[in-house]
Amino acid sequence: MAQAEEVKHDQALPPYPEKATLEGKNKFLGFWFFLGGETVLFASLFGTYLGLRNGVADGPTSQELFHLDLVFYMTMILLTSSLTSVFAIINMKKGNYKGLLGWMWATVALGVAFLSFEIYEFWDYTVNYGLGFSTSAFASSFYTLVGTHGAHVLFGVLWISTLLIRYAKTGLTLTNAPKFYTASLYWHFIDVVWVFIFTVVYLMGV
Amino acid sequence: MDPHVSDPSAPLKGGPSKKTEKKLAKEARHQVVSFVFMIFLTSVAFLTVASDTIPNRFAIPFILLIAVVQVLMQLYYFMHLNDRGNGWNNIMLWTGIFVAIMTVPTLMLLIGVIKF
Amino acid sequence: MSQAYAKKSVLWDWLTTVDHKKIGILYLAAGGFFFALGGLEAMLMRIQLMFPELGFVSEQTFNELLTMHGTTMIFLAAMPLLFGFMNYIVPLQIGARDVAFPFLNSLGFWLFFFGGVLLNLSWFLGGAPDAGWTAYTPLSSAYSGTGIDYYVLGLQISGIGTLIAGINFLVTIINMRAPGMSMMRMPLFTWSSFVASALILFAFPALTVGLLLLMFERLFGATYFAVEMGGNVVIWQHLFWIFGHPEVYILILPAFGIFSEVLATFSKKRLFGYSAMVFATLIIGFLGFMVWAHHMFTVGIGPVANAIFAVATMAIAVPTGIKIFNWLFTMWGGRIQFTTANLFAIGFIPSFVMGGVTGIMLATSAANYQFHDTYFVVAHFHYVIIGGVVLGLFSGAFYWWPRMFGYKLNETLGKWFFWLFLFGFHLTFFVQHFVGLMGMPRRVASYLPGQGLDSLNLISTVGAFFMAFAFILFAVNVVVSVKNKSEADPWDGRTLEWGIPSPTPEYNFAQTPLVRELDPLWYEKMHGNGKLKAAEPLDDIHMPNGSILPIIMSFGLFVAAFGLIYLVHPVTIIGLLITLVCMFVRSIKEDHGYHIHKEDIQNEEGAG
Amino acid sequence: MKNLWRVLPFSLILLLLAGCGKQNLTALDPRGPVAEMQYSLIILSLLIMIFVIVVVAAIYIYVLIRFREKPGDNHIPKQVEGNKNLEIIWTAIPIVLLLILAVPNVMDTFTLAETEPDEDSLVIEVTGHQFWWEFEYPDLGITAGQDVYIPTDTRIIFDLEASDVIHSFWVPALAGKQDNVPGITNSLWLEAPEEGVYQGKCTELCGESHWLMDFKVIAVDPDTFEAWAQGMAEPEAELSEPTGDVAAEGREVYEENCLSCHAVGGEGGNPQGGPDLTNFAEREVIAGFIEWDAEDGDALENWIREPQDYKPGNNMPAFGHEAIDEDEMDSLLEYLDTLRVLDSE
Ligand code: HEA
Ligand code: HEA
Ligand code: HEC
Ligand code: CUA
Ligand SMILES: [Cu+2]
Repeated sequence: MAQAEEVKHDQALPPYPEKATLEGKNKFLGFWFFLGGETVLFASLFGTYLGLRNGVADGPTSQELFHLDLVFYMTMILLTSSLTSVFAIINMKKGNYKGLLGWMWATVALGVAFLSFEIYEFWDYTVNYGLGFSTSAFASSFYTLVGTHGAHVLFGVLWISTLLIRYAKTGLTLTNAPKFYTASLYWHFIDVVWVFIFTVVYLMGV
Repeated sequence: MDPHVSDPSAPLKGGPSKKTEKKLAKEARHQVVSFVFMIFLTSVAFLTVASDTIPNRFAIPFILLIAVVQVLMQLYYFMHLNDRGNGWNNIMLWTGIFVAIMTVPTLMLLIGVIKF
Repeated sequence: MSQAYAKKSVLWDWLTTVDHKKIGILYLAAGGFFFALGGLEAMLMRIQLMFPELGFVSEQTFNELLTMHGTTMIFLAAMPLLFGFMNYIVPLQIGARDVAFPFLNSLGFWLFFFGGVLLNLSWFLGGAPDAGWTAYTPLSSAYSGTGIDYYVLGLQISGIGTLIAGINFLVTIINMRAPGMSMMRMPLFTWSSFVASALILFAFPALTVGLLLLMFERLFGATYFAVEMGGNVVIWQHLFWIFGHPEVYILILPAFGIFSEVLATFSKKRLFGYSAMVFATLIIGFLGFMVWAHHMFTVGIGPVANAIFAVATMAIAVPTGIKIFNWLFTMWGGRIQFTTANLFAIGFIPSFVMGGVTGIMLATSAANYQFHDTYFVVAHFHYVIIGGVVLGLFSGAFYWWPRMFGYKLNETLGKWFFWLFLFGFHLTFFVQHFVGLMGMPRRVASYLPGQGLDSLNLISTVGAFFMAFAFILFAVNVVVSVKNKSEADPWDGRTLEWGIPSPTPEYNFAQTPLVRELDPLWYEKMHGNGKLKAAEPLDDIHMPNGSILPIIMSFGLFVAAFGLIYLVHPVTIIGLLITLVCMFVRSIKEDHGYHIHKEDIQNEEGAG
Repeated sequence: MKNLWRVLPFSLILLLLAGCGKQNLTALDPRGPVAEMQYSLIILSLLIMIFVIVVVAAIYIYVLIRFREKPGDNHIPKQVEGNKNLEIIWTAIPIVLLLILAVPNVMDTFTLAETEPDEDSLVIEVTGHQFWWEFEYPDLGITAGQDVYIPTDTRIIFDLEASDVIHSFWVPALAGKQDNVPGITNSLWLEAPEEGVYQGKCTELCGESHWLMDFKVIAVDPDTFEAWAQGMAEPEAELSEPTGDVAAEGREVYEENCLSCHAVGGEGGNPQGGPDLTNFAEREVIAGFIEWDAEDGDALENWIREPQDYKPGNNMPAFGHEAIDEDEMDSLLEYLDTLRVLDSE
């Protein structure tokens, strides 16, 4: 049924270049499903954290640890990166490949900034507050939840950078359009998870 | 290479059709607006918690509600879940959310500490 | 472009294949091997339990056997065997040339395979896991040896493979259907594979997290399950069962699908109540996510929670009952042929109903306090698993064997196999209901004499020997029947997979078929010329290239797992690097596949 | 009326099942109200299930006989799509059957959860250890190992805990099980109307010797129970009052080697130790399962010398000849034989 849409090069861009080939369609759909699975993955981590957040043993409690200002900056950074990646996709659909690359690089930069804050935060908790990974069940589950999110950010940064370098010179094609598109979906998903992290972990924890 | 099979790695040329262009412009507007709104909501959530005057009993449901609104905006404005042809995506994502909604409270509550 | 025609060694071909049919066969081979292994472990357990206080194996070994038996059978035998059929048959049933992601398909297989190998290597490297297939904390987190590390990492690796396979099936079924093959014309096997894949998608992440936590706890000092550090041991049970209960439906639904195909084919009738069947499948899948705590009635989550989960569990009887009765009415008014494949399907109905109703008994929370963790539970789940899943696998094997291997299994041997297996199965497990209620807990390395348990256990072991013997007959059958060459459509089939030449061409369908009704082939037999209608003109066919990367990527994780188990960080890093570099190569190197030319297809079709 | 249709098959099955298994072990021969409640629920569900199986079997057999392919028959059956009314029937009937089961089940589930103690009930705290049981009577200030004595006709509430891994407390003839989970307290109640020794088992895989983690619930009349509790609190064979020369020597051996783990009469013991031995000589079996005979100390000596041979993985160290020589062992055995609180000789 799904037949590759014929694309004549002198004509207008396909409105959905990410879904113009069967491979693209498959990738698009499969990636969404993957995000459905990731939802359950993060739900499990959230649940574990919520179940254990009062298990502080002799270690510091969340009230002693969390600073809202830091989290606020991190949130703003990540939210903005969501916007830049949206701009990237708009540019892709407009056929502005340079714009796509530029906004994607901006997204990566913001991702790196976010990660730096997170690393600083973990370092701060470990060194200045004595919250090691093994300090308490709260500590373990906190680091696992937030760390898994951080690992997703890191992976996103690496993935998008790879795409950007690999396709720096090729221009938009039917093979790379789905890749950029799924990468941006992934990035939004990371942001969605963060919304719950800052709400459930930080805001409810101070 | 057979001529009738288009080469997927050939660069795409040209711009969007007029229709698409209009749609994109509108989309971009929506996205900027929702971005501003999201920033606003986030700030409200932080302020709610930062100001110690609002009792938890009210603050927690409120910030959770804000989170849900934000996430829906991400999903539908940024990730285009409401575009046509996204039926299956919606089904699978919402099933995931359904399982998540089952999972989180159980892990939080049904762990033997309190009996229900 | 010309790679396809270059002469490749057979071994290299199989190692690099991305053809769903070959991957299906790989799944069957590996799954069959693990089934024999799990069966062997079961036999050793049954021998140990033959007489009271028998010292055939030590307690420790027994615990390892029971853990490995359960784990192997569920993760490495039953599921992969089903995947074998799903891989081979589903694309054919929907009129597709391949799955949506051929490369990932191969990756999924190799991840499963290396995960399974890793798990089993524990036997030789310091002892197998010994905390039961459910690996309850804190026994698994703080009171067991390295075996559990193999469990954690082996299942993690093979679990990722399963998840990939699940997504692949979902997308394949949604996007790759032939023209006219609407969702409501899909054969039931495809439908049930679809729902099972969705269950995989949503159930496995919970296991992934559970295993991740257990790994951090054991290897890196995390304290989720350490009570003295504020941890809680029940969290693991939830994570395990949020996965674990849907898992049992992941097993049974494809088997249900197989029965639907087989019963319809051999009753010469259309499946009775097709839409009710589809609907019931969906409901079972959905309810499957709301009942997991029925494994935890005695854990102490409280009467309200217990009552809710009990009632929710019971509700599953309704859609399952719908299926049972629709099968019965599929046969009603039909012309029932007792082929071996159909014997297995017919034998399934009463066997599974017996297992299902004991499931409802177990779901009775107040009575579950008596049943739980006794042999009654063992009896229940072997009735549903063997009476459902395993009979389904064998039914599918006899049914699709000609399609997959081009020859028919011997029917006489097959019938002997069936009767011996069925008899042995009921003999083994029927008595276990009583053994359990009479006071025998499960997972006991032995039992004391004088408790009235001796003779029933002996009977049970005798039954197991019947099963083992029957299984050997099957192995013999596979070998001796090779000369039994089969025509393309030996059973007068109804669905697309029987409308193509045998052996199945590499590209499946020379021309994508046009589907005009449910049971398309049957429809063409009744209303057309008996041949599938084509939806497109004959043309070159695009095929994906094989790749060695999946096996290397899986091997990388395998290496990394050893690094983690023995905490040798360089090894971990090297292993992960192997995998990452392969991923990198894969995304950098665009691979557009090759084409099979029209003329070659014409030649082949003409010959076939 | 209700009785009429229930009693007949009920008693039939009862006949069938009674005599299944060892008395006071099997759940099929309940000896107390809780087990009885569970038993009748089992029977009710069994009846429903038999009904289901009979219905399925009837259609099944009919179909297989009537519609099997006869030689030479080549007709193409009518391709029936389905039947809405039938679908409704086989959706509705199971729902009704399930309701019949679900309602009493929910009621029983709540009844079984009523574990608040009242003034007449006796609370016993149970701790599961790898691989033995500890029973503390908080109101009486006594602790017992392996054998738990309860008065008949009294509501007993067991509060279940665990010191290492998860165990599960099951006395089939008296009540279904509940898990002993580290960090959590579960409760279970039961009553034993008749005196007797009821077999109990651990039903959660807890390590190598899980299968040997047996215990006994000993129901005695309230007066005897009173005497027992008294005896446990003030044992005759108190450490300070040896009853004979040899036993006195044995007591010294005991103090030296055993007391740190095994309390007697409220002295000694430690949380990582072993069962309280105050009434050890009254045990029917050692360590939950080893048949022995107080007169002939071989079994006991073997246990002390090589406990790992009996229960692999348990936490009692072996006492070889270097630690305790033959003579010391004899006196130790003699001493252990004096550890009684009820004059049951
Ligand atoms: C293929 C696998 C499979 C399947 C299909 C099922 C199906 C069911 N299972 Fe089973 N189960 C397992 C595999 C499976 N199970 C395993 C492996 C375990 C043990 C895990 C472990 O601890 O190691 C287990 C354990 C298990 C428990 C926990 C027991 C315990 O540990 O205490 C429970 C409790 O509720 C349960 C219930 C059910 C129910 C209600 C169904 C239902 O789906 C059954 C529905 C079917 C029918 C009811 C029959 C047909 C229906 C009709 C003919 C209609 C009319 C019927 C009625 C009105 C009753 N199962
Ligand atoms: C798909 C799932 C599946 C299957 C098919 C089986 C099949 C069998 N199981 Fe399985 N079983 C489980 C899943 C399964 N089991 C699970 C999940 C558990 C729980 C584990 C736990 O508690 O953690 C369990 C537990 C379990 C127990 C309880 C252990 C205990 O609690 O102490 C017992 C005891 O009788 C048992 C017996 C058997 C037998 C006799 C078979 C037979 O049907 C096997 C028949 C097959 C054969 C006999 C193969 C024949 C092969 C040969 C003869 C060797 C040839 C060898 C080569 C060619 C290499 N099983
Ligand atoms: C380090 C602690 C420790 C020491 C010291 C120790 N035991 Fe034990 N003992 C145990 C434990 C633990 C058990 C329970 C074993 C089991 O059943 O798993 C036990 C069980 C027993 C039992 C069986 C109890 C019963 O209730 O049936 C006897 C009898 C016994 N020990 C005697 C002795 C004697 C005599 C000594 C000294 C010579 C001794 N023990 C020293 C830990 C110890
Ligand atoms: Cu304690 Cu099993
Ligand atoms: Cu279940």
